[in-house]
Amino acid sequence: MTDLSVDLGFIKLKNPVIAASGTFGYGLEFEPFIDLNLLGGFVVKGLYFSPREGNAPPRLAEASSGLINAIGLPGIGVERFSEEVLPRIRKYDTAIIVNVCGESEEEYGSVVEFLDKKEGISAYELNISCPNVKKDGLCPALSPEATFSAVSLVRKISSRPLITKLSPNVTDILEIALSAQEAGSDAISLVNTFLALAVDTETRRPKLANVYGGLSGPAIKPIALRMVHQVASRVNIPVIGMGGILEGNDALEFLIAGAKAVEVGTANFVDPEATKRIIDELNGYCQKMGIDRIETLIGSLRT
Amino acid sequence: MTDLSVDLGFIKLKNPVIAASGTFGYGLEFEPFIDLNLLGGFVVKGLYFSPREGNAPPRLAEASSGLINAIGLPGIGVERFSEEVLPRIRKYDTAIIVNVCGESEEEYGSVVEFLDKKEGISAYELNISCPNVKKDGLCPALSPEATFSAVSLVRKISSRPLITKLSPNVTDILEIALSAQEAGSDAISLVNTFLALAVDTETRRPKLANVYGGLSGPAIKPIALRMVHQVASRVNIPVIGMGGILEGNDALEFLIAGAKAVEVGTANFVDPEATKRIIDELNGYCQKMGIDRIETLIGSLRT
Amino acid sequence: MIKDPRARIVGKESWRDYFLMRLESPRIADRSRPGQFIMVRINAHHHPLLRRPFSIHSKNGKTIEIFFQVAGLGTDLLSQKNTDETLDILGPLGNGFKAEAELKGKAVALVGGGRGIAPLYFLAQELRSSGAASRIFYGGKTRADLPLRENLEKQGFDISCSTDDGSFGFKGFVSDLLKAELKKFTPARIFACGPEPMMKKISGTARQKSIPAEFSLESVMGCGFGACWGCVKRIKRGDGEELVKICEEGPVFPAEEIVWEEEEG
Amino acid sequence: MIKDPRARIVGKESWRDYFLMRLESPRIADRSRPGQFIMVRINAHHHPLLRRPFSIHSKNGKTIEIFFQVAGLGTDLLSQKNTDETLDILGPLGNGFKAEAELKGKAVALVGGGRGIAPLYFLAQELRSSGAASRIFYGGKTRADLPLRENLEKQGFDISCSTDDGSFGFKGFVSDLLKAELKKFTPARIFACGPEPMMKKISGTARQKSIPAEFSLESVMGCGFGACWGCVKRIKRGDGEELVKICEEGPVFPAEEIVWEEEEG
Ligand SMILES: Cc1cc2nc3c(=O)[nH]c(=O)nc-3n(C[C@H](O)[C@H](O)[C@H](O)COP(=O)(O)OP(=O)(O)OC[C@H]3O[C@@H](n4cnc5c(N)ncnc54)[C@H](O)[C@@H]3O)c2cc1C
Ligand SMILES: Cc1cc2nc3c(=O)[nH]c(=O)nc-3n(C[C@H](O)[C@H](O)[C@H](O)COP(=O)(O)OP(=O)(O)OC[C@H]3O[C@@H](n4cnc5c(N)ncnc54)[C@H](O)[C@@H]3O)c2cc1C
Ligand SMILES: Cc1cc2nc3c(=O)[nH]c(=O)nc-3n(C[C@H](O)[C@H](O)[C@H](O)COP(=O)(O)O)c2cc1C
Ligand SMILES: Cc1cc2nc3c(=O)[nH]c(=O)nc-3n(C[C@H](O)[C@H](O)[C@H](O)COP(=O)(O)O)c2cc1C
Ligand code: FES
Ligand code: FES
Repeated sequence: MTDLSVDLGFIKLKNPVIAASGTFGYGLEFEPFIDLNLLGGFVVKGLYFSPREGNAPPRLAEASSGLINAIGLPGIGVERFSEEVLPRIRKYDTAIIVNVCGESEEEYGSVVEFLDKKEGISAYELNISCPNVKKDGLCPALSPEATFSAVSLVRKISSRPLITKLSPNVTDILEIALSAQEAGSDAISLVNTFLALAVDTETRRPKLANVYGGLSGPAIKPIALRMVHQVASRVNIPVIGMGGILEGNDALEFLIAGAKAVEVGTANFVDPEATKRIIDELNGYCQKMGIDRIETLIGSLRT
Repeated sequence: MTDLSVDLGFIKLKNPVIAASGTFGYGLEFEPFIDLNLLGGFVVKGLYFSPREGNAPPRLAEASSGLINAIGLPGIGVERFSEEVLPRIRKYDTAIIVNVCGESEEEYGSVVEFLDKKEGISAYELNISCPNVKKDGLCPALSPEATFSAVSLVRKISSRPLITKLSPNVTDILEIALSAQEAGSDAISLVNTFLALAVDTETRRPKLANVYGGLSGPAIKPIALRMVHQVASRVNIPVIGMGGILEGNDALEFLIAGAKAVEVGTANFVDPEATKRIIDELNGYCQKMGIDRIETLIGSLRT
Repeated sequence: MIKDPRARIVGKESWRDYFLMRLESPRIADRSRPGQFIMVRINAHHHPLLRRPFSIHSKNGKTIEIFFQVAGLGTDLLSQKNTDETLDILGPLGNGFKAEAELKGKAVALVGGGRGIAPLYFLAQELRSSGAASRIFYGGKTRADLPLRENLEKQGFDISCSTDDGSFGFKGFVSDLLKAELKKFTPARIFACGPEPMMKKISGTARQKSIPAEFSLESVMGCGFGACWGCVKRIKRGDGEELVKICEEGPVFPAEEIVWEEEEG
Repeated sequence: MIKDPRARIVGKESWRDYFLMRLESPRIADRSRPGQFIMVRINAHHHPLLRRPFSIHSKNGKTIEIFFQVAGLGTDLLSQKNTDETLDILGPLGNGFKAEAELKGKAVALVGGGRGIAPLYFLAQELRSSGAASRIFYGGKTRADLPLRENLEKQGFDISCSTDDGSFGFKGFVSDLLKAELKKFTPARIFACGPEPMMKKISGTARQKSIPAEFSLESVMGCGFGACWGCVKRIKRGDGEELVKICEEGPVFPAEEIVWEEEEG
């Protein structure tokens, strides 16, 4: 048996496969399909302090090998999450990560402050990179200063490990990653979605009510992988890679490029058993290649 | 009959379909497949002053709905181009655009200086955005200052219209477009390819010898379209849109989003008759929708 | 909610761009109710990426049927699959129609526009077996858009048709046909599925006549099982309105809960 | 160079993961020579995007054949196409083998590794009709990797086989089989196609024995007709080396021009 576990320093995962925020509901939606105990971990849907409705529909448009979404982070808020969801998911033997959102730096702080008192959360993933909330996709992760500032603030409040989730819509991803590291982030996860547009040529309207949305899925994999490689080879904290992972082989590309773990997003919609299958495929690859510990693969790209 | 012509101010095209640089050879390669007189125009492969070899192979890797290339701008240089190619292509009744490259600002200048004396060129497309030449994809189009500087220099030398080709690998595409405009560019074309990586998990090597390459094809269309929309609604010079156009409907998305013309790239490999087919499909759409002049579609997105 | 990665195609019929496919999927068939749907994976490749939703058109022992019209790449590729190939499907999904049980002995109206007929056949069968009498109103653009008419007639259903161009049956929209017929008969309930403008009109008619109605809504779906928040529609809840996932709480909603979209200008 | 968007599949044979397809494409067939190839569009969708190159395995009147092994998604999808479907193809492309004409009355060696046998059958036929005698050396990993052996034997060709595991014929690489045979016979020319390491070894042997040789190279191809600069290989030209487009100036090169890649460490 291959040892699939990976050690992020602040937490050890039984395998490098984590379900990505916004694509795995609150975890419960996947109970009919997979045993959540099998996962390295999962990230719940982005949480603001208060409940939110999200954007007007239509919220989704399909693209070539990809999906454009402008969901706009609807959710139940921290209170209902703690009361209704957390007790039901914390029983699972897997890392539970909360994706933390905020309209302002203060809101990120209050979400973390509130959740810090609740049990059963392994880490926070600071979502400073959602393109679907402000106009033109603006978010803190587009600037090193705003990233530094948001991460520093939350770092002071949080007693738990902090993963900062970066946006790919930038010129220099490394610069942003270094700011997050400097501000005390324990890890970096990337990428969030690419700001995108689709036009209905019959009506001459955007396909999404929000006009712009975020592109995810296999289409973005090569760009995401490049960014993970650029960052992983230069930061000292672990990198969690994602973007278009559908199969074990995609996850392997990210690990070899330097990611210590991966998140699986859109694939969960296409195949609700995707995370489980990917874990099996990682195992199969390691066995075939005679690899005892998957950690030896990480960053092994021969350039 | 629909009037498909579009007026870029400095030049009137018989239709908005231009074959993109690097995907249409020197035009001659397509003579067996299409009548070049049918095109709005074509952009020849990027030209440096001297002949160049380009990058080591492998230079291509396929991705989901896309192609990653690290060709590295091989070419015959301006002298051979003027002697061997230009006389054979300038006989066509279509806009011939030369994609101008340089290792330095000075080289852009000398290419233009040299070509300015030759007949049969309609415009220059300043390629300040190729990700495959310097390490980590560095190029002038990543910064507003470098863009301004390169365009200004060439602007002074060139007697012909100047199109500046932008890179999508930036945080704020509008800022770069505005710099190009300020520096005197007559038009903006976007996007060049997205910096990308693909890993061969058997050998744990990058699939391309150059490590990184540029992603093109349908995969990038939604991001390219967003950028064209962001730029076209804010600059005063015409925008030529491209990225993943395979069909008439894709071209229409760009026109409706604000592009005055489009370039067709990777599609030429998949179907050497692609440009001709797209022109026919634009015509078909206009007839179906009762549109007399395709120019009325441009920028007609109802947001 | 079951994933059946190998539901076998055991029958296929087609009319122009309409297709009827019978799938063998015992566990999904077993749990299916009228108004529910399945999510079909078109192929194992990257494009098209998402599954596509289709109403359950009928069930019969171990099999279910879907009835679909080619609308784009996904349905086009699906239409090319043949008997004995397998499909990866999830189902049954959604709530289904609600009121069958209370309708014993009553007359009801089922109104389908175009491919909107898909879920109504299953509903009509169930209503029949629970002792309600369905009148089916079936509308299409032209005669060729009514491919299921003969099937439905053969099953002995009372069916009235309309075509926009008058090439068969009532000339006009099916909503107008219904309106005309409602002068003569008063169903205990109206069930409808079809384009939104059609359903909106029917909703107006039903309200005028104070007939309770249920509608099956559509929306682009990312997952079909509540994980993506993509499929929401504006629905009345309590005193206000909420954006509700139609894959979970729908696709069927009672008329009074639906906030119809404004006609665009 | 012709685009035939509707080349009809008029025959298909298969052995495990190897497929032989006959395509009706009169104008392409008419112009085809051994060693040339065609570019096949796998489907009309966005993934896989690029055409795939395949050597012309034979021609017969209006038809050509391709012989391919499933290597990934593209060849997998292609293998699922059936007789009477059509393919969009470009061809004939490339230069082809060069020396047939001069070989009249001589003996030559044709060496194919795995799917590398594909272009050699056409070459052997042409050589035969121009009066040269071919000995074919055909190597595979195991017996099942020699699917064309019987066909070739039936055509009366002199054929020797090797398998890496010894399950059929000579045990070892086909390059070793050739080397052993070259002790007994000296062909006027060697033509080879297969994995690079195999061709590199054969190149060494040929040089040692001063036998002229031609090799058909492979590379990922973006277009197949000289427009993308993607398919280059390092080739000796004059005193130096150049990166040459193998779709235009190849895929066949004489041994002395090829700069073999370093074995990786
Ligand atoms: C609950 C539900 C049940 C349905 N039942 C049936 C049925 O029984 N028979 C049938 O023919 N169709 C049904 N549909 C519609 C069907 O899902 C779409 O026609 C199909 O997904 C289009 O896919 P495509 O790839 O062919 O078209 P695309 O190229 O994806 O799109 C073509 C058009 O269809 C629209 N569309 C795309 N995806 C969806 C979607 N998921 N839902 C609604 N519209 C969409 C697009 O906006 C576009 O206008 C149902 C939809 C829903 C939500
Ligand atoms: C001139 C030429 C003639 C050829 N003739 C034949 C033939 O007669 N029979 C045959 O079976 N194969 C032939 N090939 C190889 C064939 O083109 C590839 O096996 C095929 O393109 C793989 O496509 P895929 O989608 O199945 O695999 P992919 O999933 O794309 O790739 C699988 C593997 O094949 C490699 N590959 C992908 N594309 C190419 C390509 N264009 N050229 C070479 N390797 C590639 C990839 O790097 C990868 O290692 C030829 C190649 C060339 C260049
Ligand atoms: C429908 C949808 C909703 C998403 N919601 C969130 C979210 O709430 N928080 C977040 O950080 N990322 C969110 N994402 C981004 C994903 O977590 C992931 O970063 C992105 O989709 C790229 O990975 P993929 O290509 O595997 O999907 C969402 C993505 C999708 C498709
Ligand atoms: C193989 C290849 C070579 C290219 N060479 C050039 C070039 O020489 N100069 C340039 O400006 N762009 C070059 N490009 C970029 C294209 O012109 C175009 O900007 C990009 O591919 C996006 O369009 P597409 O998706 O339609 O291909 C090249 C693209 C490809 C795929
Ligand atoms: S379709 Fe995903 S939540 Fe409804
Ligand atoms: S394959 Fe495009 S130049 Fe050879």
